[in-house]
This record gives sequence, structure tokens and C-alpha cells, in this order.
Amino acid sequence: MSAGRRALWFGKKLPALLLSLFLLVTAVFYLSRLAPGDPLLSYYGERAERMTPEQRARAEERLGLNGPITAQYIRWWENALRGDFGISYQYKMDAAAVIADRAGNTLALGGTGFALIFTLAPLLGALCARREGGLLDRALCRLGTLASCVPEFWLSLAAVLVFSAGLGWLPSSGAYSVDGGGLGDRIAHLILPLGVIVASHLWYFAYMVRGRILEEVRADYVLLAKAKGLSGRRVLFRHCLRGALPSYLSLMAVSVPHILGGTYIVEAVFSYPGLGTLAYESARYQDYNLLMLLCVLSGGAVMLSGMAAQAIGQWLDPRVRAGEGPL
Amino acid sequence: MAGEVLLDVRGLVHAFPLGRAGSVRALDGLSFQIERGEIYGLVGESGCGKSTAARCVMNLLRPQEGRVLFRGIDTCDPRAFRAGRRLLQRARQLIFQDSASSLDPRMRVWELIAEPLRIQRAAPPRGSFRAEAEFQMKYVGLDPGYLDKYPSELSGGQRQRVAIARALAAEPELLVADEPIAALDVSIQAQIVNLFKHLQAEHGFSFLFIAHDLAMVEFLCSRVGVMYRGRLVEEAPAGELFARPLHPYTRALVSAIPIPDPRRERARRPVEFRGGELPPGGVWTEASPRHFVLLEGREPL
Amino acid sequence: MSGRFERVGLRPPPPPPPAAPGRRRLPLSALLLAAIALGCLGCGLFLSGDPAYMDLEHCHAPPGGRFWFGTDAMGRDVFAMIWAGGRVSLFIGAVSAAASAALGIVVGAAAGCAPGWLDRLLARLTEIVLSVPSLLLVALLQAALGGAGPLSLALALGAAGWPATAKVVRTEVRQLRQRGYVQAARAMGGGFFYLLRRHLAPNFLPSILFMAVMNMRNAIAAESTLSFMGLGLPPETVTWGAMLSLSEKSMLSGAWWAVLIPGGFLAATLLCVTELGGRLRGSAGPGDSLL
Amino acid sequence: MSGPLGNSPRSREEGAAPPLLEVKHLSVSFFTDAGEVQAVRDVSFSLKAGEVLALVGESGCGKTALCRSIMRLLPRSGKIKGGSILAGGADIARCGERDMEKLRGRLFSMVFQDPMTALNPVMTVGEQIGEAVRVHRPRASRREVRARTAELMELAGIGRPWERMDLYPHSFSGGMRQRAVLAIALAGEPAILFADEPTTALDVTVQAQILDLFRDLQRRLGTAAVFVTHDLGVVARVADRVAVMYAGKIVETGTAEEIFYDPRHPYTWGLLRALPALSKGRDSLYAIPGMPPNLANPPKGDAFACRNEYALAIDYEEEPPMVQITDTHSAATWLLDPRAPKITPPLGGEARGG
Repeated sequence: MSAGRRALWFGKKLPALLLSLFLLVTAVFYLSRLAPGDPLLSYYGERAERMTPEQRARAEERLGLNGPITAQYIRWWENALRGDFGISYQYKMDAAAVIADRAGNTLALGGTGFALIFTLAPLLGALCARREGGLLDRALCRLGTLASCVPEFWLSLAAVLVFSAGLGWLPSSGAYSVDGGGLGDRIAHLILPLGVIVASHLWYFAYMVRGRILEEVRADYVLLAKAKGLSGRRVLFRHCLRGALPSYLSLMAVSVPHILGGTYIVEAVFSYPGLGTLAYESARYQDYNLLMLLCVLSGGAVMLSGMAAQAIGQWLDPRVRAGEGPL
Repeated sequence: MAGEVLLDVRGLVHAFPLGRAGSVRALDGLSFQIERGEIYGLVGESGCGKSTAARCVMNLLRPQEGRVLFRGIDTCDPRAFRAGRRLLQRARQLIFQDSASSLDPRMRVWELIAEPLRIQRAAPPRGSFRAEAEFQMKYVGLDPGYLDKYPSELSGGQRQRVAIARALAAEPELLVADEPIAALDVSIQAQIVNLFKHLQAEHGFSFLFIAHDLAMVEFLCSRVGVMYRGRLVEEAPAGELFARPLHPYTRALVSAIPIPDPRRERARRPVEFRGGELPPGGVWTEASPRHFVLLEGREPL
Repeated sequence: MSGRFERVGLRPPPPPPPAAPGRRRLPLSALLLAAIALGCLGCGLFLSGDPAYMDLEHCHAPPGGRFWFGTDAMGRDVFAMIWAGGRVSLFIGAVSAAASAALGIVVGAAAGCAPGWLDRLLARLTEIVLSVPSLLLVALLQAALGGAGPLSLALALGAAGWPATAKVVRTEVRQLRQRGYVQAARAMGGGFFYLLRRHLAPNFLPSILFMAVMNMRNAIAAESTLSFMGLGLPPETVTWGAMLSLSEKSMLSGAWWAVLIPGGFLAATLLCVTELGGRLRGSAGPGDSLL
Repeated sequence: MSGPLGNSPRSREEGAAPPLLEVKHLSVSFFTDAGEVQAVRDVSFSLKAGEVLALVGESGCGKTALCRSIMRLLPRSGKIKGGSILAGGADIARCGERDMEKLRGRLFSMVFQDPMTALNPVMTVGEQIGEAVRVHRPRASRREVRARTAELMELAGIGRPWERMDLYPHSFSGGMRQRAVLAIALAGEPAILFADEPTTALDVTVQAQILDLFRDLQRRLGTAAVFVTHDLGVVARVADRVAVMYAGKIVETGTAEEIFYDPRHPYTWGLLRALPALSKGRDSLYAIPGMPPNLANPPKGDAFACRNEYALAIDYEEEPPMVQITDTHSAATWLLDPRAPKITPPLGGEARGG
């Protein structure tokens, strides 16, 4: 696709993306406001309960929680467009700043986990498809179903039980040890949570890639490729895997929240200071501004990756018309 | 023998959008008539609009321009269609090429055959739906033992017979067959073609028979229309058309049919057709009785 | 000898082979699942006291005479909690599966049959719901639905689960509409509801059942995760997830049974549900690898 | 193109050249969950250099399975049960996959039925032809490969190859795609070309062009060919010799003239009589009654017996042996047995149809 047409294509897709983002923001805003629970609690703690009505009114005004929800919504947008996402009630500091310093940890954990899964899944899937019904193939299918039936938090507990409490090899919580070790220490803290994320998701995606490749392996063009004198292995990797990539990419793009969600849980179990624990706390203690920013970021990330996957998919598979969405 | 005109297709035009690159005109002013008790063959290569025409005739697709009159009812006009709905849905039945996809895999043979009666809530003339299905099956040469079978348990030929039995169950007048034998073996094709011939000769059914196997069309059809890029370029009684093709495209089509005789086939050189768009404003002239051809105006006969 | 060479001509073709009786053996997973479900539903019969009763003297008692499955960090009888908790978990799984299946079918079928613009709008809607991490969305929805409780959690899980079903239904309906037999039925005069009842629904039922079962599995897993995180249900509600939320303490004091038994039940149920789902969807496409 | 039959240079020194390919008592079965489908049952034939042998039969008669088993392109469930395939002096029926890979594309290659699915949709046509060239010239530079690709495309009748080389299959018409597949098949200059119903999926005018191209290439390059089809008209146009197959066996084989003008097997009679060209003016076509047999459990004796109005009692007990009629013509039917009643073939001997 020439650069000009690609720009046109992005241009056409951008409004759809912005519309989705806008709808997402609105939905999260109203949902969080409607939920019961008192945001003041998370800012003032117990003192909020003992506040007199005027004190409450003044406090709400200071936090910008006064007036009807729609007014607050418009005010939120005015600040947001100026880059001010309000303050986090729990951390009493700018929501964006809170997220910024924790984002590094989540990126390290979730990002590497996603990257590992993204690269290992097609290879594993292709190897299993190569020996369809073989030992590795049957193992993948069984392991995949088993891993998908064991919730992440239980896997994390088991991991801590065995590797940390039991064998004592690895630290069981936090992103770095209190006495501030070097890179080695940070990696040590990463190994267990990362292991859990990959172990609980890799099989599912490898299984999906395998299924997609098994479709390609039955296509007629495999016969022509072999009739040329190509070996089975070359046909599998140069033809079938390439045929399966576009749909694999769109699957990975749609799974960003699935893996992100997984990371949140693992962070909670390993009390790893990432965005995960942040998201849950903000939902639980009505820390509205923090919650809004987290949802916008995660929603935006998913939509962008969806568009990127579709662009790459279309570049890889020319038949896919620009109009077709990821659905 | 100009009998009563059962189906009158007038100036059908329909274009399919092609994403960014504008649209392709599947039908570009198609007109033809089918008389009662006649097997009308519609031939042409893939992409000439034959199947689109069939879907317009069966009201599965509303053409952008033109009209389809069935026994005088304009089926494209919603009001007229609703008025004559019961007749239209009974009197016209459709038979597809791929018998596997035209039968619901989850229904048994007798349910499939009785479906038209069930939809139109017509009382089955022979008592129950099963009895009706059994009668139709014997009629199309299917062993009643297959009454409770599923389509997946039948062969291609048997599935096509079920599709025909289903069409007959509604006591239709016009059978629209869109490439009914293309997917079948040679020996099974002959059996199905004989069945069609028998239905037309003994029971006066009329057919719109769409195909690209010209040899079979020559044997089965009484009149044949040749389609090219969405419109008719020639129409004549079958024998006449294959013996004296006039339009260059028809000539190329007829000469391309390989003759199952080594000596004569090897001595032949198929005629090439230049292809491309038809010049607009062709004149639909009657070269000889009931033999029409699209002349580009200045071309002498 | 000449008898063998006289002309006998055609023999009538053999009658159709009788349909091979399909072996309808009930799969092991169905039996196991039924056993667990019966246990949970009927726990009122064989369980006397309140499963959440804390017998503080017997914290972390190993499985034995009085406590068949031992007790947890707060001295509660694991055996009683397994069945009582199971009932809540299964309830949430079933209700959320039903909710997401219903919503998914309606939106999916509508998108499948709708004209272009409505289809794209619904696609946008599903895209938004999919773009928020599901557990976060559930926490939000559940809060909005009025506080913690099994029903609100189940409905929230259902509301978060419907896009996946909608996507499957949409593709299935789009494919089915092109099928010959649907076109033929339409040409014969079949209206939308006739087509839906006789042709569309029976043909996309297997994939719907598969999606519903998978939704149930995801819901049970999500419930246990949320309970573990202290969200979702009020602390005193007993579910498998809640039992596991205390497991950190139990692990440190070596009470493996408080972790393994609820975890085991949870994994076993999910495995059975997944295996049943797989069966419903049927085997992979036809044909054989050409490699 | 269509010089009179038979005087092409090759056929004169008939006896001298040893056959390029000799298949002896080949049996192939597919082990599916519906049981063992015996697709090819004890088939023997040979192919001389530059000769075109047509395999004719209805679907399910094993003609495609036969070709694919020779090139060992069977799916996982397909196995060669018995027999030998002699090519270049060696029996390749059981040689290793590594050796087969060397033979494919060089000794023999294949053109497939459906051009819409034969090419990989996500690779350009030039890339796919280039890949076939590179298999035989691993050390060739990119430029040499592209030049050879263009040359092959022109050979297959694809105009403006340099422009079209970088297009994807979906922007090619059916005929053009089949020409691209032909270019791929000819990349390694094979001695034998298997063509599995190459024109069945094409329109009749495109089919005529492809058949002429095929015949022209085969004559110019001296490639022998095994042409699989169910259309007797196509056989008449391209075949030197014909083998009629039914239910996994060759029931009659001979030169095109012998099969068309002096057929001896009742099934061949049936195929010829079913041609619409023969039933002009009659009110019904001759149709072979019944259906092809289910090869999961082939019937005892001659598989065609239950559909054969000339069947003898012995046909239902024993399979007929292959009886030699002339040095090139033989058929497997008890009717040729001296003890059988004399049956006059239902077809006139001379030219038919058209």
C-alpha cells in the first residue's frame, strides 16, 4: 500500500478510533460516578464520616466533585484536554504522576510477558502443527486446557509456595528488595510473576496459532509447493505460518486487555507495584481520576494495537480489504 | 408455437459495489421470455451474470432497473408481489448447483422435501408430510429407504434428487435451475437431465436452465439465450443456435466445445473472440424466425 | 460351466446401509461435573451447621476424623465450605453464562442480519467493551449494579462476557444467510422468524452452546479471582475464590489442604466444563494434512 | 497446433526408448475413520518419453489418487500398500522423503484442478514461480531468478511478465492463474507433467486456449504427460493414449483411436453413449444406471457388474483379467473371454458426434 493510501486509510480509521475512545471514557465516567461508595473516604480517610454537611460540600468542591455528574464530566474534559487529569485521592498527587512511576514496572512485567508470548506462541504452534497428533502436539493441547483452567492467582500462589516459600530461590513480592539491589535484583523479582503470566497464557495462543496453521496445511497450495520440490518444513514455515500470521496478529491485538488483566492479578498476588494493583484500588476506593486515566490508557492501548494489527495484517495479506474491522 | 408467456424479464440492470474501485455491472439490460412448458437455456461464461439473473427472477435480489413479470404479476413491485405472494412462492422453485449447501444438514430427507408445504401451510395432498415426501422421492427415482437419512449420508446425485423433489413438492409451474448438474459425475448428470426432460415432456413443467456445459444445454433445452457481460447477445431454438451461430461470441463459444472424436477434434481450430466490452447501442434483430442476434448496427448480416 | 458365462445383466443396487447407531456414552467429564453440582445443590441435606462457623481452637486442623477436608486459617470446616461455596460459584457461572449468551445472541444475530451501518455500529460497541480489561470492567459494572452480591456479580460478569458470544454469532449468522438452504427457504416464502427457528438457530446452536459453556467457565474463574482480591462478593460470602484468598496465611503454616482442595475443585470443575464445551463444538474441519 | 494424429516424431521409434515411467500393480489406500478406502487397486501402466496418456473416469475412480501417489503427495491418511513405481531405473515407491523432494519438480511435476486455490494467496505470483526456479538453481542470483521467472511466464503465455510478476494471485483471472501454475510446473524442466483436471474449473473458451498451450508446450519441450480428466472431448483433443478407470482399476487402455472407435469394455461404451452429442434428437440420454461403488468395501468380482446391462454371472464372482486385444489395446472384461456370448458394441464404429 503506497504511503499516500496508507495515510488515507489511517485518516479514515482515526475518527472511528476517537469515537470509540470517547464512548469508552463516557461509559467509565458515568459508571464510576453511579457506583455507591464515598470518594471522600479515600481522600480524607475516616475523617470524612465525621464531616458536617458544609465541610463535606467544601471538601467536594475542593476535589471538584460538586454539581451534577454531567457538569463534572464536562469539567473533567476541559482539564483533560489541557493535560490535567486531576489528582488521585489515595495518593494525594497528580494522577498522571502516580501512573508514570508505576508504568515502568507494569511495562517491564506485562510488556516482556506479552513479547515472550507473542514470539513463542507461533513457534510452538508451528512445531505442534508440524507433527500433528505427535507427542508435543498432544502435550500442548492438554497443557493448554489445564493451564486455562487454573486461575492465575492460584498459579501465582503455587509458584510462591514452591519457589519462594519452599525452595527459597526467588523473592515472593515487590519489584525490588528494600536495600535497593541492582539490575540482577529487579530481574529476580520479575522471574516468578513473569513465569506465571507466560505459563498461564502461552498455551492458549500457541493452541490458536496451531489451529490456524492446521487450516493452512490443508490448503491446496501446499500441494503445489511440495510439487515444486520444497521440503515439508520449508512449506510449513515459508507458506503456512505466513498464511496464519494475519489472523494471529488480530488475535494478539484483541488479547492485549486479556493479558493486561492477567498482569493486574499477578501484580496483586506478588504485590508487585504496577498499574494492576493501582487499577483495583482505584475501582474499589472510588479514586475517580486515577480510574479514568487507567481506563483511557488501557482502552487506547488496545485500540491502537488493534489498528496496528489490522494494518500489518493487511500488508501481509493483500486480500484483506481496508474496510474490514477486527471484529 | 408462441405459447403463453410464463416469465417475462425486461431490461434487468444491476451493479455490485467493488469497495474502492467503483462497481461491476452484473446485469446490463437483460431481457428474455419463457413460455409455458418450455426449457429455456441461459448460457454464458462465469461472470456473465447468469446467477444474478436467477436470483432476480426468484426475488432474492431486487434489480436496480428493469422488471420481472411472472404470469403478468410484476414481482419487482412490492405491492404487486404481496398481492400475488402465495402464487409466486408456490409456482416458482429454485434448484442450486451445490446440492450439499442447498439442503439443511440438520433436517432429514422427508422434512426437507415437505418444507415448501410446511412454509405455505398447505395441506399435504397425500395425507401426511411423510407420505407426500415418499411420493415425490419415488417420482425423482430415490429409494424411500432414504426417507429418514440426513443430507451428509447421501451422494451428490441423490442430494440433487432431494432438492428436485423439494421443488416439485410445491406443485410449481416454473423451475429455476442454476447450474444443477455442474457438480455431478457424467453418468449422474445424464440421469438428472433425463429427469428434467421427463418432467417437461410428461408434466408440462417450464424450466429456466442455467449452465455452462453447452453440450448438455443443446440436448435438453428447446430455446437458448447466450449471455455476455450482463446481456443477451443471441437467442434461438437450440438446434438452430448450435448449427448456425451468428454472433462472434456465440461462434467462439460453440467452437470451443471439444468434440469427443479424435480425428475431427484434432482437425479443428477453435474460433477466437476478441473479448472486451460490447459496443453500446447494439440492435436486437431477428435474423431468422425466432433467431435473434445483437448486431452492432452497421455489421451486415 | 456355461452357466457362469450367461448374461444376467444388472442387479438392483444394494438398499441403503442402516444408520450406524451412534455410541452415546456419557463422557467422564459430564459425570464428574454432575457429581460436583449435585453435591453443591444438595449440601443442605448433609451439612448441619453454618459452613462459615469459625471454630478458632481447630485452626489449620489436618484432614481427619471430624473435619474430612481439615479446617482453614480461621478454623472453618473446608468440607462444608467446599459444597456451600461451590453452590454460589456454580450459580454465578450459570447465571452469567445465560446472561452473556442471551445478550450475545441478540446483538450477534442483529449484527449478522443488519444492514452495513448498524453492523459497524454494533462492531464498534463490542470493540469498546472488549478494550477494557474484563476484570476491571466487572468491578465497575458490579459497583454500578448496586454493591456486592452473587446476582450482581453474575450479571456484571455476563455483561462483560457478551461481546465474545456476539462476535461468534455474528460471523455464524453472516455465513448461514448465504447458505443455499436459507436462500431457498426465503424464496419459498419463509419469513425471518421461520428462518431463525428452522434454519439459523439449529445450525448455530452448537457454537452458541460452546460459547455459553466457555462463558460459564470464565465466569467461575473470574468470580474466584475477584473474591480472592476481595472485590466482588462481601467477605463473609463463602465461595471457592474466597477460600483461596486466605490461602496465603495457610501456606505459610503449611496447611496445604486449605489451598489444594478448593483449588483442586475449582480446576476440576473448569476442566470438566471446558471438555464438555469442546465436545459440543465438534471436531475440527474435514480433510487431512497435506504436509 | 493440431497436426494430424500419430506422425509426431516420437511415436516412430516406439520400441527403442525404454518407458520413462513404469507402474506395476500399484495399490493405494486411505485409512480414514470410515475404514480403509482402497482408492487404487492393482494398477499397472507405462509412459514413454513425449507421450500424453489420458486417465479418464468419474470422480472417486482413483485417477487423482494414482497421480498423487506416484509423486508421493498423498495426505497423511494415504499409504502405498503395494506395487512398484519405476522411474529412471529405480523403484521410487518406497524411497525416502528427502529423495522424493529431489525428484519433484525435476523428474515430474503437477498442475492442479482449481487455479483459485492452487496458488498461495499471500505471496506474489513472481515469488512463487521464483521459488520453483530457486529449488533447482540454489546458487542463482535474484536477478537471474527473476529473468528465468519472466521467461517461464512468457512460455506459459502470460503477457507483460515483468509488470505482472509482482501482482498477487487474486488479481489474476482463472485462466491466467492456471498459466502461472503451468509456469511453476515447468520451472525444473521435468520429464513428466501430471495434469489433474487442469481445465475443469475453467470456462470453455479459456479451456480451449489452455489445452492448446498445453499441447504446444508438450510438443516443443518433449515432456511426457499424464492428463487426468472426466471429459471425453478433452481426451480427444490432447491424448495419444487413454486409460479408462473405474473403482480404482484400469478397465481399458489403448490409443485414442482404439478407445473412441473400437471400445471393448461396457463401461467405456456407457461413457461414450452418455455423451449428449450422441443422443441428438432422442428424447432421453443413455445413462449408466446406479452409482459408483463405495471403495471402503468394494463389491466382490467386477465392480462395474451391478451397473452393467451386459454383466455375466461370473462378473459377480471373479474380477476379469486384463485381455490383450492389439499390442496397444487391452481391456478387463469377461466379454472378451472366448466362452462369453458375442455382444455387438452398442456404438457405431466410425466417427461420432459433432
